[in-house]
Amino acid sequence: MTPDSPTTFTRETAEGAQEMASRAATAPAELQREVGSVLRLPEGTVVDASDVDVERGDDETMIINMGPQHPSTHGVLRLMMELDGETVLRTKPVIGYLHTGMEKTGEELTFQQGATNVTRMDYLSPLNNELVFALATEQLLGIELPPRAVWIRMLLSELQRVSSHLMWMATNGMDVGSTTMMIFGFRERELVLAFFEKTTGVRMNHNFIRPGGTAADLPDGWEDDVEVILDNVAVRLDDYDELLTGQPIFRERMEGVGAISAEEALALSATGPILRSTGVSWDLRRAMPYLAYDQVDFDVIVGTYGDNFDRYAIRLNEIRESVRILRQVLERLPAGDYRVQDKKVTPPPRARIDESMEALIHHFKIFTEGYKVPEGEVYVAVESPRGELGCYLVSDGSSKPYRLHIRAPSFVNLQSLPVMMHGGLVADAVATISSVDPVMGEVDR
Amino acid sequence: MVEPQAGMDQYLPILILFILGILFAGLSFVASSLLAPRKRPTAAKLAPYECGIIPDREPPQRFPVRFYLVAMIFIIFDIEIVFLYPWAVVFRHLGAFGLVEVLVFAGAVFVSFLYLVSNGALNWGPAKRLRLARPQRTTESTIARVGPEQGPGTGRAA
Amino acid sequence: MGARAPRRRAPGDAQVSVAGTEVDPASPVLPDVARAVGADGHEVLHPARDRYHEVVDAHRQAGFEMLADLTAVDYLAHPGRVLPDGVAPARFEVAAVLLSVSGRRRVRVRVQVPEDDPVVASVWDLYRGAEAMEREAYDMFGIVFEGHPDLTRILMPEDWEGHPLRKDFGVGRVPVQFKEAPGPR
Amino acid sequence: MGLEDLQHNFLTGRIEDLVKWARRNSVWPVTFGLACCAIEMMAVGAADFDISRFGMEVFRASPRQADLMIVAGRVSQKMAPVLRQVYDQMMEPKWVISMGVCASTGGMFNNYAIVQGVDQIVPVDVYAPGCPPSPEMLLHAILTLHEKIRTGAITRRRGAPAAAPEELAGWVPERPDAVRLGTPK
Repeated sequence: MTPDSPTTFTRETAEGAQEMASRAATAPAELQREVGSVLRLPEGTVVDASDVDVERGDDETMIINMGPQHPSTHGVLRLMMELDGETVLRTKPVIGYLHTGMEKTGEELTFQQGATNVTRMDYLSPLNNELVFALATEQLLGIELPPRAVWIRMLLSELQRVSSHLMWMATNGMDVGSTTMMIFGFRERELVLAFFEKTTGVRMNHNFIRPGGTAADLPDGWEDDVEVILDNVAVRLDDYDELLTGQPIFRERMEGVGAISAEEALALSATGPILRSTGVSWDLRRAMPYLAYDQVDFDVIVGTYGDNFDRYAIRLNEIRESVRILRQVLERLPAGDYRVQDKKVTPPPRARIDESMEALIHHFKIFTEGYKVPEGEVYVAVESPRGELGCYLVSDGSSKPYRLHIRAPSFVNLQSLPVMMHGGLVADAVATISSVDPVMGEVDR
Repeated sequence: MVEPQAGMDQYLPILILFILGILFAGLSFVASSLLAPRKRPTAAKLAPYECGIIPDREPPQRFPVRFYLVAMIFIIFDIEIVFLYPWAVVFRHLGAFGLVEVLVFAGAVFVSFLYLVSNGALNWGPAKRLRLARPQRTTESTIARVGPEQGPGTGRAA
Repeated sequence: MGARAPRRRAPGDAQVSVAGTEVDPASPVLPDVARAVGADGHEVLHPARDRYHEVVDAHRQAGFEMLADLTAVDYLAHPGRVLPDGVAPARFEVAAVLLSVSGRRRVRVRVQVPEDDPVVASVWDLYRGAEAMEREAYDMFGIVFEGHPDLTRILMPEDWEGHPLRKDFGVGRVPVQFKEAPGPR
Repeated sequence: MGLEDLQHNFLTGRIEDLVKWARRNSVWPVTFGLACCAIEMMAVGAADFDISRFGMEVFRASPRQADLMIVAGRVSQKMAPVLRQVYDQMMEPKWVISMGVCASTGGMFNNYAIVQGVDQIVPVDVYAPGCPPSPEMLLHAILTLHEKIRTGAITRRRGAPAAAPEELAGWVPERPDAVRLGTPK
């Protein structure tokens, strides 16, 4: 090694125990767990180590890194894979390459500022993160929202689901080889982002849904903007269907690949499209309705075989369902004020500050020290495009959350990757990662 | 019929081509050493690229046999092409006989390819593949829509 | 030709009656386990540390198919939390959220973990999904889960000292240029 | 016509200008998308904000074929050595755009997990502000870089360490000894 070689670096990217060891170095029980052939032991049976085909010598297989910087791992996910030629035998995800300490930062910011931190976790659907943080805080505060605020939140979270699934269609098309789908998907997504920019001021990381309602009312003339989006997306979806579903290459890479059974999905706590693709119809919007989802008519899409094609079909039809929900929201969005009128929680409108001293005091108190949330702990979950997005919020009566834990659906869904990829090809691994749709921002928090 | 040039000079174009080849190869070496920025290759540049991870285990020596099978199939067709070149030079003289003769030759090589494929040389298929009964799945046929009336957990699709 | 696929054994008799009749998981009768109702209306259980594994297993038998979430909380700087009587507050607390898909219900199991020996039983053998969640709780709080197949760090680099989400671990703020920047140094 | 009205064209251009012109118009970025900024970088690559007008739509996955590294997103402590390794494996001439405030200064996450500014690891050429920078902002940063390539010195100013400008030499560590900052107590 030339003197210039950075010897200090060889040690630093190696993650020691977090990495996958070679077959000789792993215990048979551990090896069998990693091979994923036995997920949950029926009681009373003892598995002998020889049941797993461990006779492969170490030099026959190759352990490679589908590492943090890789075009098809949707962010900085590092998969260590043991390959026999092209077949994937074992997989071990190594994560943490985007760990931002958001839960520690969450304890630093007041409830008023909390949304800015939470919204950067799942950057494909930021409004859902803000929604779950706002719902948890409101449950602790015990305040009731005016109907307009509830329906505005539903409008925004459904639009966010459309944009997130369009993004998935784009990157999934790119991963499976259709760059046309990438361009199509982003073109439609720009429509939704333009509406978000008009309503919340920014394309992403909106900080718009806050505890106590929303930051501002919808801009006037928002109905025809949403109308344009819905007509456009509804028409384009048939183009995507036509472009991809009949394609023999697309079918070959998606059908029968990355299959998982209902018991395995439930055992691995997978939620969202992965659980629904196995036939279990579990959608929080239907099962445990929050906001006003029980007054809106929509279908839960359930797959049959639990493979990549099912998840593709589920996401494609979920966009159609979201469009259907949005049309109903368009007609029935009630008038009224868009945030709760409780002086202690929501700051007064800017104009009133000049007139009344009391409004100025409230404004000053909310934005400097923040409002006090009664002591307690609460777990609230909403259905984000990737699954159950939960927020476990513990408050100690002060104006800052004592503990903020976000149950990220991608973090849990990643555990089902090794089971899905086991025995497939490396090319199938790429399609399976894309069908799990992990967002590393919320995986690593 | 083109009158073949007499004697040695019919090989002149081949000689010129040969010299040009050597010149081009030599020139590209000289040019790259002259123009390329003077940089000592650092250890990082010499290390294999593994998605940003510094590899601490040396790459495996033995590769599975499937990769070599692909190479062998390539060699079969490569040799076939080599034989086509001289045939192409004189195929006008040979007329119909030349055509039949090359078709027979190509058929023979193709038979060996069929044997290889039937033996599974190109079959890299994943060990685990859910073979599905229904061939033509569409985005509508593979899903079920659970309306509000059915409770959750019961919507087992057909 | 292809690699011999290890025989895929159907993973055990499924506790889950995914299809068919809807199981109404009446909460299993557990004699001496303190119960409460959380601010979100979900039932909260406070088992002792040694009965934690048994309580979770009872719920799994009773039809709680999925472990939705498992996390830990460090109550070092907490002024004082409301606990049902008979539950001695300790520094750490592991909160597991169990979800019943067929019964549409959630239950939260909170178990106290003392500071001197932060060890609690792992529920990985009941719910395979707990593996990553417990690794994260170990990585962030240093709570050891007995029976966990490979309890290593998951988010932090391997050679990181300390457990970041503990209350006595500094935020690690780099002091910014302007003098009066808020927040502790 | 005299010498003075001879326009500047291919014949009269200096070799150095032609090389710089060629480099400027085909800068290939390496895919280094980390967090939210990566989504905006992809939006720049897509049809609406079309980066291929500048010959850059080819996002090379391997650093061997890339000239520009757009650090799009927050760089965590675990990712820092990986970033340095990918940067080292890129061929000269290479440039770095630090996209977003998280990459430039650690942004709103001033804590233990984020490297406070990517210029502690790799020498940065253009900083793009914004969180995330809107696609127009990133295009502006790219055009600034193009301008810098067109007018800058042909051999990278970091070619020979001696050539580094004085005021930057002391501050930007060309070869940081340990990339991973110690754990703040």
